[in-house]
Amino acid sequence: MRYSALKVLKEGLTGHKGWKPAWRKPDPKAAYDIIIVGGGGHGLAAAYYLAKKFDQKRIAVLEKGWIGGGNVGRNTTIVRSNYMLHENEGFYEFALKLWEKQEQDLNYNTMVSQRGILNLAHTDPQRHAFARRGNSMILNGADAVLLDTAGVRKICPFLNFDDARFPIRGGLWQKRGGTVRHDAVAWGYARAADMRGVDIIENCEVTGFDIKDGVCSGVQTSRGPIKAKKIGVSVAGSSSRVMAMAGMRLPIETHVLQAFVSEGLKPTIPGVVTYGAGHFYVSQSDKGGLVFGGDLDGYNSYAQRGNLPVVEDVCEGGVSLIPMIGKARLLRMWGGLMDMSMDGSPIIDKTHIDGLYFNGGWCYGGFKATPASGFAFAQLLATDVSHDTAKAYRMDRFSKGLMIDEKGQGGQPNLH
Amino acid sequence: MPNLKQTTPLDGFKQTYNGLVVEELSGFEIVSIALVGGAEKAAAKSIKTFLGAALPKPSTWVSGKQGKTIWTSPNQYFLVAETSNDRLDEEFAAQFEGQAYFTLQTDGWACLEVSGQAVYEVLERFIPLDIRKAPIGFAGRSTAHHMSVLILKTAENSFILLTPRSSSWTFLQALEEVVKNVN
Amino acid sequence: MNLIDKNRPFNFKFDGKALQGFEGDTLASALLRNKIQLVGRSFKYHRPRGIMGAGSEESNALMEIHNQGVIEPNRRANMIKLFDGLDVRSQNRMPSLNFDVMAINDFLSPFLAAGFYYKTFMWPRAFWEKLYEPLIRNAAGLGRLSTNPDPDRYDKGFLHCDTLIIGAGPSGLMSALIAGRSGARVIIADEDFEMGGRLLSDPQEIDGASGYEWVSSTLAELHSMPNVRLMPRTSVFGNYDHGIYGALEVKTDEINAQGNIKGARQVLWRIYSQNTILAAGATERPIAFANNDRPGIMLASAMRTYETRYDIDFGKYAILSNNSSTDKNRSDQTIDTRADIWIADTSGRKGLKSVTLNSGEKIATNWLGMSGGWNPNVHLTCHKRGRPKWDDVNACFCPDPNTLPDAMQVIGAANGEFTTHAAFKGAKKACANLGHKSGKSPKADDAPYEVGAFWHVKGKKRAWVDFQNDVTSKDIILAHQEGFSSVEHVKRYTTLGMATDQGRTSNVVGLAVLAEARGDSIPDTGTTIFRPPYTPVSIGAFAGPHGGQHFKPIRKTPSHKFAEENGAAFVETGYWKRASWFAKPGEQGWRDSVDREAFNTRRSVGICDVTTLGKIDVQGADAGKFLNKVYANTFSTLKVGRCRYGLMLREDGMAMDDGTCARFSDTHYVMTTTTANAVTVFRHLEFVRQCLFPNMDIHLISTTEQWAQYAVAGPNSRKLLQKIVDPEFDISNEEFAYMGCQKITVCGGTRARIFRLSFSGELAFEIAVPTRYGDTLVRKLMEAGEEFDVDMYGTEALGVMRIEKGHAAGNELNGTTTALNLGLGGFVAKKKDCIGKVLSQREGLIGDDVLRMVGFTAINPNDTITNGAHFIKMGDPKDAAHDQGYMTSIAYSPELGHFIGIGFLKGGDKRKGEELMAVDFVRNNHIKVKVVSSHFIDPDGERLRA
Amino acid sequence: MIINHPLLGPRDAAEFVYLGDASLMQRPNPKSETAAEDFHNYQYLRNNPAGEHKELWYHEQGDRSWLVVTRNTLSHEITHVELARDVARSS
Repeated sequence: MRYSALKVLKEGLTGHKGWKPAWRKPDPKAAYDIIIVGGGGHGLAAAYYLAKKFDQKRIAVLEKGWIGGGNVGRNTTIVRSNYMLHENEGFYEFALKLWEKQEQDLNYNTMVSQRGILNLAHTDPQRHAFARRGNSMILNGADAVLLDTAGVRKICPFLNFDDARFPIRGGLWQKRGGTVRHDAVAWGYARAADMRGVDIIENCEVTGFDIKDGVCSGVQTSRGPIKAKKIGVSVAGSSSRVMAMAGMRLPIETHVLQAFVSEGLKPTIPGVVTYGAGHFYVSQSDKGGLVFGGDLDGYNSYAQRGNLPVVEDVCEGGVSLIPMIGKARLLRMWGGLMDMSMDGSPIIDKTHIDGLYFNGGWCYGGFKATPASGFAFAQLLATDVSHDTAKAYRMDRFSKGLMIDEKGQGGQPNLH
Repeated sequence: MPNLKQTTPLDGFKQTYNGLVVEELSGFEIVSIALVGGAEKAAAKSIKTFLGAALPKPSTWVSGKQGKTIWTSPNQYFLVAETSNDRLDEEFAAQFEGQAYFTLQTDGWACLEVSGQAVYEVLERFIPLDIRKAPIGFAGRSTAHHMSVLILKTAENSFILLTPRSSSWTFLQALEEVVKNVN
Repeated sequence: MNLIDKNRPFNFKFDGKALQGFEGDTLASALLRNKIQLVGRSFKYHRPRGIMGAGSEESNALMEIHNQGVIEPNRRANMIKLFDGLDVRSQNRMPSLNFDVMAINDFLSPFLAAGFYYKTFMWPRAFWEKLYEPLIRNAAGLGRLSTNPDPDRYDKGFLHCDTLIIGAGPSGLMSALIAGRSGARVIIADEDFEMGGRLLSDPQEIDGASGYEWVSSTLAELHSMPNVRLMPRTSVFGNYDHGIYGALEVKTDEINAQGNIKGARQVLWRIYSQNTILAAGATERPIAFANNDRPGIMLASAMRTYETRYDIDFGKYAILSNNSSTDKNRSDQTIDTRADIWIADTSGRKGLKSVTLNSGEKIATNWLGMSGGWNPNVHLTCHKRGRPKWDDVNACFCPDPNTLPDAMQVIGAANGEFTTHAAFKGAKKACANLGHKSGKSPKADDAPYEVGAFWHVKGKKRAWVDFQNDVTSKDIILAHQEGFSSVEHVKRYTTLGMATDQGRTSNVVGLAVLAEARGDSIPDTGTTIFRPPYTPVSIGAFAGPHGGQHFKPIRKTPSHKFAEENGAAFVETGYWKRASWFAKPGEQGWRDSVDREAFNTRRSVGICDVTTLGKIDVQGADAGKFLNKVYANTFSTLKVGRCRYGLMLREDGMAMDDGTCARFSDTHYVMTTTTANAVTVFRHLEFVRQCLFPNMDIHLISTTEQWAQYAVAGPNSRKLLQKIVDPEFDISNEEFAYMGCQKITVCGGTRARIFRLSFSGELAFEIAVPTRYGDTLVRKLMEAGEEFDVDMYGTEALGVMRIEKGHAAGNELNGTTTALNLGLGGFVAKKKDCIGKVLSQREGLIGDDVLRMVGFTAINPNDTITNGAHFIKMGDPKDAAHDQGYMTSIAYSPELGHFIGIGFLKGGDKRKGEELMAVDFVRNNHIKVKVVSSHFIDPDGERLRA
Repeated sequence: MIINHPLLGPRDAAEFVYLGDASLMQRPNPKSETAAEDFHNYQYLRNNPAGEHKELWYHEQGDRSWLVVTRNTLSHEITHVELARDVARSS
């Protein structure tokens, strides 16, 4: 069924009787060509691209709970490609280009809204690092503008220019950055994949891998064993738990990142603003809530919830940057599980076990990567060749000394 | 040439707010004492004789011949001595060689005394520790408004707060803001 | 018995209209007293709405409080304690509450069903940002936020107690009484400004007297106990790990004659409790029937509250109920679903006119109370992901004892025990569990609560479930039809429960509608869980006093005052304010000052405050061994009285920090770190000391703030210092060579240390005195230097001189560079192990092609070299594949008369003389540069050894 | 969170700085033939358990002790706290 304004009109006049489920609820088959473990944004996107771009058939996505219940439905919805290192920038720019075509591609309005992202600089060294970064972005075909204070003021006149502990000295502006309606991404990919024959199987938890002589030939699940030629694991915060079933230890720690939304407000904040001196970033959703966040809580956690010190830290940053938001109220806070890698960059690679592939280590940057991650993982699964923009995301880069460390924090995940 | 003039971190600040007194203290020297590894027991013993009091247990300070001694870390103490001899660390080092190491700390800290009936109402908005339950003789290190603080309870309604010198004006401002909000 | 004091009238304004209320009123009760029914508009359809509740569950009556250009939006009218001069305005309407053009959405509602926007607005692509989205954004949202800063003050604090009691209704008050009498440290908090809970609203007797009298005497006794802290207007909003609760205390909303709020408006408390008794009561549910959202339709219990506590006369009214709690209402007509009558429809767009029953009977009424049963306020039992369980008898979710947070007990209505008698019993039991014995409980109402599971009236018309977000039962059914059948999918697809009340009145009704559509039971369909905060909390309160300049502490250097007096511009270096340059009269801009400072220092002498560098006292028998581990180079061999440059690696082989380390005795070193890394280096050293080498005799203490330290640099630096240093100390080149250190006295006996170090490349010293002398010393130095035309220099000139010398600093030590990258490969001692050595040898870090730090000059000397430029070989395309490295630091060298830069270039050590493009798109400055040595000035170091 | 410091009693976790898995105390032998691999595993690979986790916290705003905290990563429950130096000495 194609979605369109006309269809909405017609259904509106006839009592909405014609709408069909957005995706089927099939039972698992005994065998597939390719199984994706994890019905989050990345897994669903990979399934979609496998079917659409790589002509694969007999694909299933296995999801422990309900699709989109992990980080794709818990993030702060930001998309951008403003990285410093080429290994990342090329990939995220590929993602951004896919976002730009997503709605037409999926026939689903995921509300990709390119209202811009502004990173603020408060010292000269920060501005210089932004220059290096902006130049990297442009070298990779992205857009970037280095702003001075006046340029920042033009975009965000409400920032604290007069009484700031850390004065605003400029910023890096990516106009093509913005936000996307996060849940809709999962639903849009699910619906589009389902239309191309992918079985999306919810409430199906993988409990083990069938590995013999270094070859993985299937999975054990809460709904019975399922055979597959290739299995791709894309489970974000649960990466270590799932891969432990294949006997692997990963360069990943799972951490909690909190996010916050305020009560609805009339439009106030134009795009995404990131505070370089505090731990705070904010955008405003189409419904009017200020969606904001900051740093990780900082300790390993699978609890999907955080604690007060970070809430306070984030709000302190927020009020010091945007004094007017003191009068807005925080409505809801929640936590997501971040698969924090040892250099802050992801892994999309084969494992040493034949037929078992891994996609993870997205840290808190997974949402914006969704289309490219799905695409690159699909290509790897279908062809055994890494996508050009994801070649550096190798598992062995730590033993080779080829880390991709944007922040220069080294092997301490909570600092990335 | 004459000796250089000294300045205290908070220029001798003193102010009273509805009976609550906030006052900078000065005129003492702070020396850290670290016991030599492996010789802790012997060192503690001879330092006890010197101080006239056993070294304090965690979370406490004790009063002795030389002044207050505060537990700061495992095997590390601050002696707050009522003296103007700023070479105390060197003299101690000579006296206790092989037993303990000493480092002058006086200038690293600003020292405020806060006293009065409302002191608990103020401190509960300033420091996360359970101040109301702390006995006289309590010493604890924690944070106040993102700054380090070492707090000593010296009398029923009286506390000493030590905080790093460089940010001590911010510390004082923050404390004053709370005092005004409570009043 | 009501709590209104008619002798104390207050004037207030609603949408500009002058009205009057009384002490004891909330804004909501005052509006009702003034017969105002229409108070707001809904989120999506802009439906006219009235007051729905009497407490924080309100989802309709949201208002803006205005004060001198500052707006506080979305305030629940029922949670505003009325005060004189309150100026409040309705919101989310255009142009007025009475005539709202956005109400057109209500007529378009057939096309705006759940999820409609996912299916349209896709064509043409560019129209989303340009047209559709702005339209949606402007229509959405609730109140406005003024762009003016929030002028109010907020505090934060910390409270400790044995028992935290949340809620001051009958069960909470009784618990406080028992625990308080037994001497426990008790905090009892309630979000209402009057304690007493339902006892203030329901007419009932306790021990033969009125419930209100029991509340008064109980409160009086609690107030008399020093171990009990009563906290009205305090919402315990969140439960966190290990007995920590977040609570927001509203001190006041009142604006004084100066137009300000006196003191702190709100205080955010972090409460540390040993035990918690949750006595948060219950919230009444609405029933979903056609057009159940008209102004004048409210919760039955709210009507009772307004009548009893606030003395509001509704005249005649009707009640729709599925349970026995409405027996306490004084209604004229009760429509009881348990007798198979219900409401089929209502009329009255801006105020209820009539209701039509399923029998067809039409009842004229302006007010209708509805009661769909009660939901225990289980929120705080869910914040740590506990799940409530379904109670079939009471048709509600109750706390599950198996998933409760540690040390929490739930009593009274919050536990699904709805009578006052049960509340008292629960309190007695909970306190007994904590070891507090109590006597006989007072006699109280024990009439059983009976409820029939009646949730919604089916039909073609819209029946509201989530009033604020305009989610109707049809939306939920449609979501299910489209496959969004998991309760989490329904919430996300329809926005059910996402409004500012977080679904307090809507979640269970919504779940019931969904369960019916699925053909499942409610517990099989799902559960409701809640996230913090229980009620929304001002972001300002979370920030507390840390806005503006108070965001983070300010650290000042010993020469700060002097610098201020001498035209310094300051720069943020961590929390430090450092002087970046000192402007002199006549200078046109910062470059003039910086050029002068650098030039003068190289020509004569300059002074710079370097106190901010971290200083760590390292003492112990194993000090040398310890430093050998943490530094890449060797320190055990350093002679007493000497300093050495040290490079510290992280275990992953990257450079962590650098600095100098001086040795004052066999067992005593003084390490310096960079300003930026002082804290992390100290932490790292403690890690190495305590966790890796626990048996070494090593003691660390920071002396950063103990010593005021000044660099005195330039050819005349020795001459200057000789005037300060006491004559018994010899600082001649012969007696005090480059990299020497010694303890000295200055100015006639003041204790000091002197180091012969040079960051500038000139003959230079660093001199340190106890910080108490720091301010006077800098003045003395400047006085003594007058004859040499001494200048203070700031971080900018410092930077210029270090770049001229090719020293790596923060821009180069960026966490991704190894000793090899920095040209310091030789520093990693071959013979010994150090932290980071093994991993620094990985293949990707040692090839010929790795980045190497080199210098750059512009081929056209008039070109400006810019920081952050990338290097591209001449003729190569300017793209990522051809990137050769990047520029890290640049400066205009007054000595050389042109710009210089240092940066990282692939295999750069072997590329001296090569010409490259330095490509800087963001500054539109692509220039040709030449690779040179990074030692631009005095490469052999003759000056610093002079 | 609250960490029950073995010397100081319960303290707000906000006074502490977190490092990670307590296995970071077991620095490999740099002279071993497998040092390259050992250091890679030590520095980069983690068990990352969903459940009991021994981990390092530093009392930066306190007494500067490194602590080994046994904490459940699913519930955040803390069952054991030791001075890291004691742990290091006894291993």
